Amino acid sequence: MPNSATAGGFLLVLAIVLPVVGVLLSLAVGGRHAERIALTLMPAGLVVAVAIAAVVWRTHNVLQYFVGSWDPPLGVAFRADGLSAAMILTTALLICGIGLFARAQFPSPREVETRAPLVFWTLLLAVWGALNAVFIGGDLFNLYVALELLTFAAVPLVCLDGRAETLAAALRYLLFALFGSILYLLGAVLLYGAYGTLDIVLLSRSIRAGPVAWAAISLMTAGLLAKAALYPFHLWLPPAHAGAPAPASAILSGLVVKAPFFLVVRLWFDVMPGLAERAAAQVLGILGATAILFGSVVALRQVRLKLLIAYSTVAQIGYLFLMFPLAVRLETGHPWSTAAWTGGVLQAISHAFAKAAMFMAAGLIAEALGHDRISGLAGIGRALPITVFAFALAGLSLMGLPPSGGFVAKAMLLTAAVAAGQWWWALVVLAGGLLAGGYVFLVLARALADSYEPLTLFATVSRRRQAVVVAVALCAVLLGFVPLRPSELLQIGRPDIVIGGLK
Amino acid sequence: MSLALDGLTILTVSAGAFFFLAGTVGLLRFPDALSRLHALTKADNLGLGLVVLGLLFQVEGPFAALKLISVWLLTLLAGATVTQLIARAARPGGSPV
Amino acid sequence: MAARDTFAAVVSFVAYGLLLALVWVRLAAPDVALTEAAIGSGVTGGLLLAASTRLRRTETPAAREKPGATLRLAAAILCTLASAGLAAIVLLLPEPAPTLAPQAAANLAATGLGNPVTAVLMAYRAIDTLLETVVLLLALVGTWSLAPDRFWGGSPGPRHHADPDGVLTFVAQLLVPIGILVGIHIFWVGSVAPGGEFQGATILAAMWILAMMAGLVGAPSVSRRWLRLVLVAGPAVFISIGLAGFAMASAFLAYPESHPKLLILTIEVPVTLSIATTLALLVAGPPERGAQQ
Amino acid sequence: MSAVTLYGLCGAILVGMGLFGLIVHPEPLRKILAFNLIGGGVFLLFGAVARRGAAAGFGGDPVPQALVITGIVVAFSATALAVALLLRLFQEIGRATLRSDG
Amino acid sequence: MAEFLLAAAGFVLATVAVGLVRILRGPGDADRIMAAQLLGTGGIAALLLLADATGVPAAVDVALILAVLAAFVSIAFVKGAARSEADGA
Repeated sequence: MPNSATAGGFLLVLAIVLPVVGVLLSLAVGGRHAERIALTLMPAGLVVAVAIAAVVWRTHNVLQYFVGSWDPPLGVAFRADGLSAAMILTTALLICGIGLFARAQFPSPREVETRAPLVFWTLLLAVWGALNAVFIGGDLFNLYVALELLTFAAVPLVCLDGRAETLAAALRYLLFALFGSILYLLGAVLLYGAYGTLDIVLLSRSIRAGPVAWAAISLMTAGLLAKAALYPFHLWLPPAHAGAPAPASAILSGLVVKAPFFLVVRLWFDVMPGLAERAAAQVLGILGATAILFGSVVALRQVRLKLLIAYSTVAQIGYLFLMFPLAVRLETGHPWSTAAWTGGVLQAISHAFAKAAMFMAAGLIAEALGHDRISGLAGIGRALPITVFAFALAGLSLMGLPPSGGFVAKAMLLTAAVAAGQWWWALVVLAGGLLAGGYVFLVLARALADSYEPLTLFATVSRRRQAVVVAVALCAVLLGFVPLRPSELLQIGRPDIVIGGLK
Repeated sequence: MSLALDGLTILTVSAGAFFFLAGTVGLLRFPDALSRLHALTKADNLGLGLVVLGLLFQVEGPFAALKLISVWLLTLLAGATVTQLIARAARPGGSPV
Repeated sequence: MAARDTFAAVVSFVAYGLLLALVWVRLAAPDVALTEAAIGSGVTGGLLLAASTRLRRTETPAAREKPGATLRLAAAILCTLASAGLAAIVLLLPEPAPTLAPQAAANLAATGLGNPVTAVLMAYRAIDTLLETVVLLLALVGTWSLAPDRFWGGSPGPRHHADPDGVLTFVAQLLVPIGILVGIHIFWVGSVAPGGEFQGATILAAMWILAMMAGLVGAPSVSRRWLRLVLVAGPAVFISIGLAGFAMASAFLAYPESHPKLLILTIEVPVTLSIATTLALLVAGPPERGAQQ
Repeated sequence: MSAVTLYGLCGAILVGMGLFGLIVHPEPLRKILAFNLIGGGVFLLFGAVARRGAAAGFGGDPVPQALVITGIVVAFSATALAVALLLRLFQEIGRATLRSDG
Repeated sequence: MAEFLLAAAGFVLATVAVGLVRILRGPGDADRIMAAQLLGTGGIAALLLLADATGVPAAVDVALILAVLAAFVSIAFVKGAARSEADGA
């Protein structure tokens, strides 16, 4: 990794500052303009994201910036490798999609400021800034602040409607998230105590295997798992993600839970490359496998559509953690360790698009029907064909069927599992795919069935919103058509230990 | 001179510490809330007052002395308020005591 | 039993914060001691005390959810092990301890500050502080978002009426001006001695809440333009000067060599006001009254 | 064993106590308190780390000290948001519990 | 002199810390608040003594903050209790 700031590093500052400026502006000028501010900033933020990805791609190097020109360890560095760039780009695309979708749900009030639009648009930008801060943070404490920023932006989105059950869900989410952050902080404190720096690159150079490092990494990983809702820390997720308004669910399920996962990847592969214990990686894999099976089975038994999708998130998060037993420390540089790593990350990205599309589709269905009971979906396929089509497209990716990003991701995990001789993970991937097929078809079969009574729609759903949902779902599918290029981008800045296999 | 001042400090600070001891004993031994309240506020305010007085023999400069004295006065004020408000809340019909 | 337990726990927590403040003095960290006394013990204590007295009647039913003896024992064993493990790690920390103190000292002159902790907060790691002011603001947006729609544009908390002869009014009238002076003092010495914006702002916030509770001033409506401007002024000035660093100095949040201290003070004054306002409104809670009342 | 290590050990014990409170107490307010207890323990540990790093004429390493200040402020805002949520929940349903069927 | 002041600080702190029993055992809320108040005053005294004994003048500022906020905390408690009654009504 480079030792100094690189050209174009200011883009990283913009990735955080732009959304934050939007938050401040929205608060200052009031809720009547919050929507306009958010929509104006979206293209700008997208341009910054594309620019970051382009610079990383062109230079084939890590983009780096030292804030205030203070070099680490005294100062704080921002860094974007290929993985960061991919996540930033995913986030920017999704935020824009969700923003366009949410316009009808949180319209600007004409005369006086109202609560929900101000809060939603402000927090949408805040989530964006916080996610970017997580993706480019090069300092463990700065990342702690970024995680808290994300928590405070995400929790109020859960209870925007103010119903008692969503308030309880938000409180539970907050408590889990705080518990997670404090464990993370404890780990960071131990690392500072042992090595005198919080900078990821400097730490990776000086860290040594031993009880202090293991304790620190375990604590941080445990805290991040609580935030990522990996089984058995999943309890808070379904009520929170299912209770939130559809655009908020899309943000939470698609993006917010990916931030702690991203940091686990950073910790295991960047902070302590080659140091992770295979046994610990197996534990993560087992938790992931349990999450896949448990989440999918529970999803099958749900009565409400949004809860089904939320439990599906619990299951799909499990896939992310299958990469650890397959990519960690297999006699360094086996090709399949790279495949597993890439598969895990691709799963995070494709799930982001698929799940966001699914929640938005479910939101449109619930708006049209006035409820989201799965048993009452009959006839909706005829009333909202585009929406149900988007739901099916997203389902494709969740099941891991071609053509979709989910397919490529799961195929890579599968190949890696077989090649590494750890065939049991392959069984889990396949079983999870079948179960996901089960719950997606359950919904589609209902939705496409003819209703006995003529369907009365509560509200009409605009074509534009449906188109946005289809576009987001298509992103998940398109990821399956360009499998090589993105995975190449992902490898930029990887330590040799992982990419060694490609050489 | 300095020795005499040190002696005065030791004397007054010791007396202050004694009052804190008395306050604690009162808090633990007195039978009901209101008598505990009376004992306590006198003891701890006196205790702190004596400690401040003792430290005044050691300070350099009027600003530091002013700070010490204002700490004491502020604590007195806080103590008096709390006593008043708690005594009111402790009356029957107030919040449970 | 349970309600009493909770109240006792909250009061113990206030005492705990107080003892921690003393410990921080012993650990040669007076800046942290000031923060702990102001926020950890003072404002958090007040917030939790008020909440626990409001919630006390509700807690008996919750107590029935208490886990059984076996689970408690298991939890106790687990937590003892966690403590023991952590203690072992503490004993294993390397000797001599790694430290950034020499680097912080070497660069202190470049910041024009005398207090190294302030230099870390305002220069070396200014991005943390900037993001933290945004964290506070988001917590406030989150708190406000809990208001029922009909109260949006209203004011937080119940209306407090000033009783001209009351103890509370008397105390508030006496204490608030003194407290404001103390707050400004703590803020002002921060550049050269222990103290600074967070500690000073907390005291200012506490004084504002005190004045509101005593009915001396009304709680502001959350839609007031001036209030919004004060809330965002700190982070906004911080970012502006940070961005100016691109032009005037070498990087975002870098200060020009000629007069770094002046710029840091220019940031600190609005940041202190913003933090004080945010903290006070966080304690006051979501709007609970309509705009017209 | 030096006094500094002793404070570090206190931090470790506080973390354990807070963890216990978080697990066994069903009341949300107790959980919020427990979170603050753990936070205090973590900060104390960091304080011990800072004190061990005394050098260059400073009584402690100023970097962790500054981070603790940031941490305390963040912990306060978390507490305030959690308390506001809890009070709002209480207003809505007349009790304060997290129990649900989920 | 420093040793004496340090010892006095320890003594005062230890004494008022015994009052923690009242915080935990009560029986009434008023007792708990009083015990906290005693602890606060004792803590302030200990801080002032420490400031002189260890040559950390900022400890006086810590004491000053505690003194200013002591009244604040108690008033928050009383106001919360009044609010609780209003909720019940």
